Amino acid sequence: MNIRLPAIIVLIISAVLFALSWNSYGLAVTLGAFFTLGIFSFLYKDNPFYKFCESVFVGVSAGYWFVQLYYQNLLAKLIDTLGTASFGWIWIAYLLAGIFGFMMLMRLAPKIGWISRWPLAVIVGATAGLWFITYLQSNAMRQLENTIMPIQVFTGGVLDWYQTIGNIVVAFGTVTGVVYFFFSKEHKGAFGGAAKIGIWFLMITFGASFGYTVMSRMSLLIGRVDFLFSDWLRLVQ
Amino acid sequence: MAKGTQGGFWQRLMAIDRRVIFLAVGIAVSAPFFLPISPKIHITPEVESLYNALKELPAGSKVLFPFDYDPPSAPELQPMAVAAITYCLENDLKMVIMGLWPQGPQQANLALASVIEGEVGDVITYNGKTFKYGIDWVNLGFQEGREFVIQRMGSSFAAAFPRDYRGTPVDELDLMRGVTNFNNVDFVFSLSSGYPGTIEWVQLAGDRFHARIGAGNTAVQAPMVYPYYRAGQLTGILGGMKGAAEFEVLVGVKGGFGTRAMLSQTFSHAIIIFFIIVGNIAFFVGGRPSRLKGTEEV
Amino acid sequence: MKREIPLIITGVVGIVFIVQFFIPHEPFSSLSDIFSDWFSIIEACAIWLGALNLIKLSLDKLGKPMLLVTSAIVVVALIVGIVGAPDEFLAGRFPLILFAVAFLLMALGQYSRSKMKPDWFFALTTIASFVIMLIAGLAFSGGRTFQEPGTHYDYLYRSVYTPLSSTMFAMLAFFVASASYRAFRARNREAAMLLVAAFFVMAGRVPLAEFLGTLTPDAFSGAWATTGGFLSGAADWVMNFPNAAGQRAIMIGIALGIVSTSLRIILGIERSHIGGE
Amino acid sequence: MPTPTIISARRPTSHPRVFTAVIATLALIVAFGARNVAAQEPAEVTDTTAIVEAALTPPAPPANILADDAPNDAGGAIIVRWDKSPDEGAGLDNVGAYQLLRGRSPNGPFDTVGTMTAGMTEFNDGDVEDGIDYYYVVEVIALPSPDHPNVEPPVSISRPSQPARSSAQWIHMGRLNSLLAVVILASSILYFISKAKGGEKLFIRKIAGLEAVDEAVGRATEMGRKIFFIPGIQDMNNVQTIAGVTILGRVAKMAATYDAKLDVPVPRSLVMVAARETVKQAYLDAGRPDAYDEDMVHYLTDDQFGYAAGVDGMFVRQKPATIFYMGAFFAESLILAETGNSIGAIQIAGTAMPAQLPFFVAACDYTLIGEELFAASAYLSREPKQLGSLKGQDVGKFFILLFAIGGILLATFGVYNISHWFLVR
Repeated sequence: MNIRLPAIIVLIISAVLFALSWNSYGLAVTLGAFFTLGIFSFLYKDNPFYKFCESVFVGVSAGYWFVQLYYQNLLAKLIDTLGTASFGWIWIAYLLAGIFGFMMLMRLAPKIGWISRWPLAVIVGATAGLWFITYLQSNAMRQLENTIMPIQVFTGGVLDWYQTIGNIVVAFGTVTGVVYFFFSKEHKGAFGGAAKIGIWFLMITFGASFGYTVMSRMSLLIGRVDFLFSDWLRLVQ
Repeated sequence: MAKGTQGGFWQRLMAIDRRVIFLAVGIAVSAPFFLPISPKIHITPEVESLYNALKELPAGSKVLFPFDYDPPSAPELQPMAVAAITYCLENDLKMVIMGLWPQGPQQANLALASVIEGEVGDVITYNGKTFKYGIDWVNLGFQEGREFVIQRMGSSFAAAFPRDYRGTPVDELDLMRGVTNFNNVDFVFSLSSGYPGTIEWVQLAGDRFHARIGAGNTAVQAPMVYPYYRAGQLTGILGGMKGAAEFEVLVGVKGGFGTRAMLSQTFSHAIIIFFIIVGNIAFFVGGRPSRLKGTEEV
Repeated sequence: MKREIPLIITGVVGIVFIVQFFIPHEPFSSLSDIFSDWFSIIEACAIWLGALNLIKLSLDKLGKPMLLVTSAIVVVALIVGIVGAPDEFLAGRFPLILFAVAFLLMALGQYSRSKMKPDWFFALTTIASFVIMLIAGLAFSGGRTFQEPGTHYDYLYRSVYTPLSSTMFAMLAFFVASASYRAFRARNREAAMLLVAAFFVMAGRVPLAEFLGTLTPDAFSGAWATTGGFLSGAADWVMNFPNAAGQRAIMIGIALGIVSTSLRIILGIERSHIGGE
Repeated sequence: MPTPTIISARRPTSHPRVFTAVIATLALIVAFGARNVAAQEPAEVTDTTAIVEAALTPPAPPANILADDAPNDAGGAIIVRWDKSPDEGAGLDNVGAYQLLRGRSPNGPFDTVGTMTAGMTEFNDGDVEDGIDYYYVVEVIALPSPDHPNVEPPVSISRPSQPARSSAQWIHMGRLNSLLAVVILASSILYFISKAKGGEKLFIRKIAGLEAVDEAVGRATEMGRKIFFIPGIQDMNNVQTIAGVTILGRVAKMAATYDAKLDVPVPRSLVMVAARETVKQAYLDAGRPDAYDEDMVHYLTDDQFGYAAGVDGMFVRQKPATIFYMGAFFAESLILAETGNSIGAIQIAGTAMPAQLPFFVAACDYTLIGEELFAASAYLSREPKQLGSLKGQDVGKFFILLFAIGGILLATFGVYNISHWFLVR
């Protein structure tokens, strides 16, 4: 009983709050608050209320995507084109796209599920082809192009120490970082030393990444707290 | 027990129920909403550089807005979107809104609604000026296909987006008549929270089709796009809520969410730093917990 | 047949995207446009597949009698939707009929092996919320203008989808805090460097020192302002120089990894995506 | 004979036509001016004459309209450039916008192609047919006058351009450097794959995390506790998952040898199928097919947080001695690694997701960073295709290091800046 009583009190208070907010601010905000608190209740412990909210989330988001993809993609792009374009190569190409799409859905039927490998092959092949080029261009050649530059920077005829030291750090860090990812040579001697410095640079990078991730996650929470205080309870403006 | 009482204290401190930690975070984030302090916001060079790139655009320029995020990332990206839309309306830049995420165009409507006076309709008013849908702004909606949509837009916007978000054929929209591909838009303002997002816009729209790009990102993504900024593939970066707050200050949005939330953000960082320091003191003073024990409370 | 055709498709499509980059002439530019459109449409179907799979798995958890009742209710709801859908057949009735057929086929397929599982209730809520969203979007939100502000679809997006998805992610803030308290240790030199860099970024990217300055007597506020400037400058420096260098090294490594994997996939050396050798 | 005729026919005719165009332009200017003046209330004309004149006089038309085929494309595009109007930023300073018009003959009729803001001097017309001559004129529109909101801003029109026709090119000239890079990389990868297939031993350096695998598996046996293996949350079409499953094979073999209990919860049904095959094979290879149990690999759920919560619960209840994370991870990495750390398990992680690496580095005992994950799977599996491509990638890295170090030195000492060699258009 000791454990149940606080739970019952919390439930009653929430019910009163929801009823009040429905009455004064409308259903939309109340629903929002209900689901927000429902998910947060997991922080105390796993409970049926949370599981209910989670299952609603799964269903609603699947339904959301289903509708979006129908109107924006399958209807606007595939069906409308088939309906309006005159018969020709383009029309046949779109018909094939429709057939491939249908083959994808065949995965639901275990016996002919293997046919879904055909559209999957289009997806995998297209991704491989496009990524082959874009990563080579943007992530290798463009970065190399920008790494190669004079180390010293002059601003108004005077050596700019901040930028110059920065350039040394970037050049040094990029080179030693790439050395760390070299696999066909043992990390020994000068090469091993460079790799060691490379891993330090990677660690600083991960530190920066970590700091920014913390920032991001906290922002998400601030957004929810703002919803509860300003939109729902209207305690702050 | 050989470690003495001090070790015992630290060990006990480490074994604290994690709900206490959750509560501390909750308080740190909530309390600032009730404090009347607004900290000063320092403008970083990458935000300023994006703002300057926008300032170079003359009135009437076309800005493509890929809204590639969903509600969970809205606290970070929505303030950026609001500030960017405000800037466009104030400076008569034409907006072409689209999304590689289905939620994006809807978030764009929400952002637009919070900037203008009245409802989002065919004609909107802001600051006494009126703007017409199809002439001053369009919302092309969402299209599936991730980076392949960008690739397709490189040859034809109308092929990638046959209809806008409300089902109107794109060639019936005046604004889209002069826009065949990336050559006809003056700036791309990518707002993104993951894949597909800014990185794909840089790789395809920027490097392949030579569009000028600026980006607003969630903080998680920001460190990954810095090399693109350094290499000149991006004109600037707004990183997370802090970037949003800086951009709000530059654009002159009054009482924007980014600025309002900065104190909560500050408190939350402080508490995380505090936790890391306490955890590490416990680690070094209290001794490393024996591996074989493996019975700590969760 | 089951292996060769996918391999050929993968190779042809991949090669077209590579060749088109170097040879802008026809037919490569048109082919890459067509394949981009295919990608778009197939991906859409793949996501439909995911949604249908979810329903199929949920039906599996209901048990036979419950499955029958649920199917009956869903079918009635779909009929109401089909009747109430907008006049343009393709913009409402057609997808609803398609889903109704798929649903009945799945229900029939699952019937014989369906067994009541402990979480049947949550499976039921999943199905119910999916169907509600579907009918609201396809039948009662005005067809093609379904996501205009004010439609039922938009209402559910704002009042149900948004809070649920946002809160789900916001929980990570709490887990980050708990992890930083209990797991982030300077257990060796590398981890120590990581934590120091993280400290400068976390402290320098928010006005932490400035805030502390407002709490202390005026005599110290100047010192805090200096600290704020220093922390912020340090964060700028870390982001622009060492971080950019490290990220660049990772990018170059990943780029080469992707190039070689893509090459193996296009040439058919790597086949795990079509079910192995 | 037709070819010279066309060329000769084109050049001379353009001069008289330009002449007519000039006259036509002048006439247009006069006509617009007259129309606008006529539309004015006389009272307004008299107030501030200078402003009215500036508002009613069109800016001078832009000169030097140059139209040419857009280079390196599939055809269908013409680039038009012009000199800005003398009245832009100087003179009357009243340029509002430019409008580009296109026609099939220098005399028109002309259709609007696009509108540009003041300051623009170039337009890419991507809506033309190959092999047809097009003539362009640029119309300059005056700024609307705030004092005369009802007056339509006056315009003036340039002379038409020389004819231009679009065509497609066979080779993109700005991308030859990239083509060379593709050839070098692809051939070295394929060369080393074939070499590895031929039985040649290719060296791979030691990877710290892998040395610890033996110890970690042994520890689980000593403690009589489980080993958990998490192959990421992505499907089999992700390379990282493939690498993870390869590593799983090796771990399973050790587990079979040491007689430790293995548990592999997976988030995708395809991964389950692949992982079961791999584990079964590993137990066979270790000579312990009797110890293999299909339920060692089991499906949980596709949902990201549902999966994380499920695995979390298993960690807490079963208190494994060792946990491996090998594959593609997202936000759930943190939840998993923190729980694993708190129950005192030895944790070895590997992923190429940059945003998740910090959590693994901080919370795990060993972490394979980025490419190390792929190297580890090549190292453990000794598959020729993996070994060979790793070696080929190293060739790429070697060239990158060579050019980076050499290029920086050359540029710093002012010898020559080679960075533009790597610019891909």
